[in-house]
Amino acid sequence: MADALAVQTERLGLAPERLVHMYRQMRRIRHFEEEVDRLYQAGRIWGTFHLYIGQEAVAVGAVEALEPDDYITSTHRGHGHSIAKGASIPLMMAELRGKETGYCRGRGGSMHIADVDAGNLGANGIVGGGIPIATGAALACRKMGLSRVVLCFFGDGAVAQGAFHEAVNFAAVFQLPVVYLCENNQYAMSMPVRRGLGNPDIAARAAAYGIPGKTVDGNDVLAVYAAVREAVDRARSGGGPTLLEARTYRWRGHSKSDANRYRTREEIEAWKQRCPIRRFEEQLVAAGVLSAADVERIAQEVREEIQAAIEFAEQQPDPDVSALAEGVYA
Amino acid sequence: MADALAVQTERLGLAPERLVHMYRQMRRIRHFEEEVDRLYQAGRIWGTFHLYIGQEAVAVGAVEALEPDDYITSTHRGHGHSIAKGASIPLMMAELRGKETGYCRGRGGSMHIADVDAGNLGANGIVGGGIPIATGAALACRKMGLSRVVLCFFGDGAVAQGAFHEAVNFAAVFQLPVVYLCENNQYAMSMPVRRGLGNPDIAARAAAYGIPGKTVDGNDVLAVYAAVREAVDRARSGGGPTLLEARTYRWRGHSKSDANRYRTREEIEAWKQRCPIRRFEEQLVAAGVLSAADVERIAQEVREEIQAAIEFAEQQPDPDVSALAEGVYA
Amino acid sequence: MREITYAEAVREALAEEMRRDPRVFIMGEDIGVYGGAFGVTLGLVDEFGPERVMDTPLSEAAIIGTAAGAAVVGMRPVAEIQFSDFLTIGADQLVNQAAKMRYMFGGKARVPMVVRTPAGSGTGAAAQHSQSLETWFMHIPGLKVLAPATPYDAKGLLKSAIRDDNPVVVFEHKLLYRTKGPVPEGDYTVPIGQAQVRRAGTDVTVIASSIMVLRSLEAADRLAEEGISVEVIDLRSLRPLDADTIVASVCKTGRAVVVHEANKFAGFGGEIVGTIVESEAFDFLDAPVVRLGGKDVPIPYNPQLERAAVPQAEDIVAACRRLMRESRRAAVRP
Amino acid sequence: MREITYAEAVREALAEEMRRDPRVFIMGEDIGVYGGAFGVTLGLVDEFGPERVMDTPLSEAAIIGTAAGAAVVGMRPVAEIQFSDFLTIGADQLVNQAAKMRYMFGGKARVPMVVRTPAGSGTGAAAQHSQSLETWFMHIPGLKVLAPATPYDAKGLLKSAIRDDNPVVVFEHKLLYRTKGPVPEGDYTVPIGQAQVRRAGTDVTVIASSIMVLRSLEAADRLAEEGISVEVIDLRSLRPLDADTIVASVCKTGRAVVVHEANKFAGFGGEIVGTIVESEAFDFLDAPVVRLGGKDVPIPYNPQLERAAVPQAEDIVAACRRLMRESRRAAVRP
Ligand SMILES: Cc1ncc(C[n+]2csc(CCOP(=O)(O)OP(=O)(O)O)c2C)c(N)n1
Ligand SMILES: Cc1ncc(C[n+]2csc(CCOP(=O)(O)OP(=O)(O)O)c2C)c(N)n1
Ligand SMILES: [Mg+2]
Ligand SMILES: [Mg+2]
Repeated sequence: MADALAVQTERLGLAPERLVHMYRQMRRIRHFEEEVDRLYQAGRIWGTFHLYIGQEAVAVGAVEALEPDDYITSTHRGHGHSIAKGASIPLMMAELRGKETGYCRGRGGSMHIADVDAGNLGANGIVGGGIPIATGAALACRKMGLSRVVLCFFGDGAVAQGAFHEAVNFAAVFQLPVVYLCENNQYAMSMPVRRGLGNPDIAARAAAYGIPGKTVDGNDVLAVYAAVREAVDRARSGGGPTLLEARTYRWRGHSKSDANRYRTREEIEAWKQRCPIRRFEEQLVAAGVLSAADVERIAQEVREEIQAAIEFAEQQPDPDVSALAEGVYA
Repeated sequence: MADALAVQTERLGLAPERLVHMYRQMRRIRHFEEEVDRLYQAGRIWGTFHLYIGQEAVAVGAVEALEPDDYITSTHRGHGHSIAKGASIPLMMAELRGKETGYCRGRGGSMHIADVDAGNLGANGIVGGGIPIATGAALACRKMGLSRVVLCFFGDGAVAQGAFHEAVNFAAVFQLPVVYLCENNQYAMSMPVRRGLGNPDIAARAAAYGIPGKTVDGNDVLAVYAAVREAVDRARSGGGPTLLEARTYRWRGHSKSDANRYRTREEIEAWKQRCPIRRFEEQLVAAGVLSAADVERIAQEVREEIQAAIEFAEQQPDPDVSALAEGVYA
Repeated sequence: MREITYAEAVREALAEEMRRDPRVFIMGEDIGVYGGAFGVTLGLVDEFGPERVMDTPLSEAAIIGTAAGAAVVGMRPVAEIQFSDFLTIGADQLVNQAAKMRYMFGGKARVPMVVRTPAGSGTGAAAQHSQSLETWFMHIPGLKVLAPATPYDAKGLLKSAIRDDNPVVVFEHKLLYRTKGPVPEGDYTVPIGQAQVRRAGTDVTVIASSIMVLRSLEAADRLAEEGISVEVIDLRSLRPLDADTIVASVCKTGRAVVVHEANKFAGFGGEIVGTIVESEAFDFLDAPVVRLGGKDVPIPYNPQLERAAVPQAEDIVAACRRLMRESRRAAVRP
Repeated sequence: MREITYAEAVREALAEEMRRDPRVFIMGEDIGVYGGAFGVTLGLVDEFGPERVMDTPLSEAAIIGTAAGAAVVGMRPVAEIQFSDFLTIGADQLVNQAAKMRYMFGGKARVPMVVRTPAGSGTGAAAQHSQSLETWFMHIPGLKVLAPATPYDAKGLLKSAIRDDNPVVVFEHKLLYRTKGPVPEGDYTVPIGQAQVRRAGTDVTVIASSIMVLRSLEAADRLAEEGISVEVIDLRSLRPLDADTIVASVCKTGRAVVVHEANKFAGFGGEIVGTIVESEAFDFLDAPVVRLGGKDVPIPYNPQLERAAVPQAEDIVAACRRLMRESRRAAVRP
């Protein structure tokens, strides 16, 4: 391995296999999202969804810092979080197609994909809505004597929500094992961070709650891993919550209804130059962790995997309308 | 005047008459509250109320820094704010007695005393509930081209509310002419600040919103005046909002239901030693602004004024039950 | 008369009122250059600028609360809540502050504000973006609640709401935004508190609002072919409610179906049944009043399930048919 | 059987459930040493300590949301919202998160949480501390809503709520806390979803809940002296609602009065009228069903006004008398 990366991953305790796994995860997310968009254009997915393209390093770097039985809460832009947390892509695809065998039996769709048993407490259609949930899960982990940690994803827009404020203060007061990870992708829908927040430095808000805060390059998967790892270790060892801000960018429109009137082509292009996947790939190739052939093979495997998932979803049954009312009450 | 005070008041541009006025206002508040408590014990006031005793320097010092047509929003502990803002004590007393001629025609009671035309946008039964209202009033002042400023009172407990967070960020984003004045009286009901807030330094939260913040001795009426004056001037001249924290103490129980289980007699006594009224009185007497005789005269006048208000209220008519539904809609 | 969409009608009302009254301004998330999640405010910022078409931070409690604060000191804000489901976040400010301020202050304050918000299901946005919460706000004294069904009313009622001195909540069904209808250019208003008979009939009265008016009219067409004559009432204003129009119609037909998308259970359909039963119409009822409403489920994502979760034209047809059958039984009531 | 107060009964339920199940804990503002605004939790922190009797920051959204988060991963939180009016602040977390999580996730999550909250008027606390918002939460699929009227039910229903795997909202009327009644020591539960006939009668059925049950019984006593026999139904559980008990009673009496403190307009009384009208009881109605509820005003401070704003025993008496008169008219219905 070329020195730079070697030293860094050595320090992080990341073996080459894990680096390759992280790279593959990023590609799986990217390709999944591209296919979702294609299926939508083709009229085979309906409703709404929010693509994660451009932010892959955040979900993958962050979740890689968790133990398998740790929890996450996700957002409306949650496909990447689910995949990073180990979700089955066929079951996600089935859910987006509204199928009975999807993660939510077709009841939830893109904004509600969850797998509580696997530690994914759910995407959320309410901006900031998952922050109190994550905080409560952390409270429960402590009460149950589990050494689990909760990783809470949310966007820069959520920072303006009262729920963010109430929940982070709550976690600070009780020193709960939760890591708040804000994905600052520069915009809340059309609202740029500099206009939506009185202080655009989101991590700086940690001081208001008396907890540690840190900003990290959200397009650098290893930097995200390192920062989250540090926060997770602190949380697990009783050190309480941390507020992290990962600076990244959303390549696509906010959702299908977005005409991108609020930002320039140049800005988008500039960020695409900083593609988190290409960047990591170049590091890995330069370091000899991956060969050009490996890269092509992985790309091919990912394409095939997602193609298979699409076909799987296609063949799944729709929910039976007579079962409409199932699952409201336990 | 003895030098210290002279220099200070000179700098603040406070003529002796104003100092005396401020002193009288503090006494009026103190005595009003003592009488309200007595009337409640005597079964002549019902419902609930929250006494301002011990915090008089905050309301008086802060409101003194306003122009007459500036606005305030108040809280559940609002008697002092209303009196400082120039409310009629007879009409307040009539309201507490639930009379038709009270400020709210007997519909509101202690927690809703308001006088919109006189710039008091109302006490509020919802902790933090007045913070967005104050922010909106400031927005309107700017839109209407008025050079008015809004002074927003709230307690340390309100700082944990989502409404505080959303509204302060909103004001910071639009640089609105509002001064947020947190009366940190050490407790939110039974919750001490150090346990209710992740970071007990409330003024430090200003940084999270990119606005100026400052802590002041809430038992020093001139210090409060100076801090609020600075913030009001900044707001009026387009400098945007400020978050101030005035450290003070509530002498009485939170409300009538309070057995003071959460704090010690010693703590209460220690704070009583720092009585804001006695302290100011001593300054004024030492400085020769007031003589012992003046002090006694003022005390006497205040007693008489409040006695008269009690008698006035006693004679006022109750609302006519047939008018129950009046005033719901404009 | 020229035809425009419901969304265009709302936009026109906003523009005309802002031109007419400098105190009127609109505020909300992404209503500026983005034009709003449903494009309703598209282009308004170009004419009125960012001070009167304010993109706010992502803070529903602050949006509603600052609107109330601005209103009480003399402005006339029109706040947009991007989806009505998010009213739950600003509920304290709307219900405990805006709605009650005037009464709590002894009738001495005015809170002339409007909250516009897209509501309802049918877009595959699932449980947190598809609710119909009109009943909640109808239940709160101090608020007025509107649910226009046509482009004409969308413009005329919104203008009335903006000129009203009280907090008014306007529910705009997402599926209506693209519907077209005749809308006069320039100024006119539709009075708050008046229902409208959209179709006259003699056998059954169908009482509906918002999207359900369209479905009721469709049902009425189908039923006409079977010789069942349906009168369709569009409530338009949910609070205040126009009891007279409802009662007069039911006295005439002797049969009533109440239909809304909001959950049937504890929904405002019950208020309408109660109003009918308490009125002289009770003595003219030839059959029980039937309520149709949302099923007891959060709105699901899958389109077939989503469709099944709320009343459709065929449900209204079936209810009217059943009512015609049942009323024969009613004749032999003990 | 020994008699204790409603507040003591609630406390006993909390203590027994915490002893029984280590997953149960209570959280809220000032519920520890202070004992809660109404003294309900007084002393519990001494036995269970601050980890199981958690004084929380002043943050209703966080209280409800963290309870939901703790529940979904396996705890059984009982959150107290100091006054039910403040549910408006946590409404998103209760309605969009806790209530919908299970369904949105395909029936694969459980949210076993309880929200206890003091409700209603009569204490002079005015408009922001006196509301009755049961209807709001009854309207939300995924929630259960209880309103116990007696100390016995306060304990038994709360235990059922704590053992239920769904979010349950329990409304406790402030004026009930000091009322006394027989309550068994130790464990027992009252099933959710079952109304109870508190007094049998033959002329009129009065359907009530919470404080209105007491006022209905008082009214029934007075009416008995006039020879009017009143059957009083205590709903106890508002969602699910026990339609069978209501319908059976109305089939027997042919007359019904529905009474709640919540605002009459768009209140849950309409649901009950609708339920009666849709049932076989419709054919047995000798007179229109009467609804009594809060007047269309925020709760005022002045005690006379406050009293006049919600139904009192004399209003129930008057309604029953009117019904007896009217039903004679009903006999000659066209
Ligand atoms: C409480 C709430 N308000 C508004 C919306 C509508 N909405 C959905 S996503 C979004 C922007 C969120 O921005 P951010 O938190 O930065 O996440 P991003 O979309 O950038 O990933 C908005 C306004 C919502 N879903 N919830
Ligand atoms: C939103 C809300 N939650 C809870 C309450 C009940 N309550 C009334 S005052 C109070 C404490 C407020 O503390 P603080 O803001 O510090 O004001 P203080 O009473 O100390 O003046 C509480 C919990 C309320 N009125 N509103
Ligand atoms: Mg963003
Ligand atoms: Mg305090």
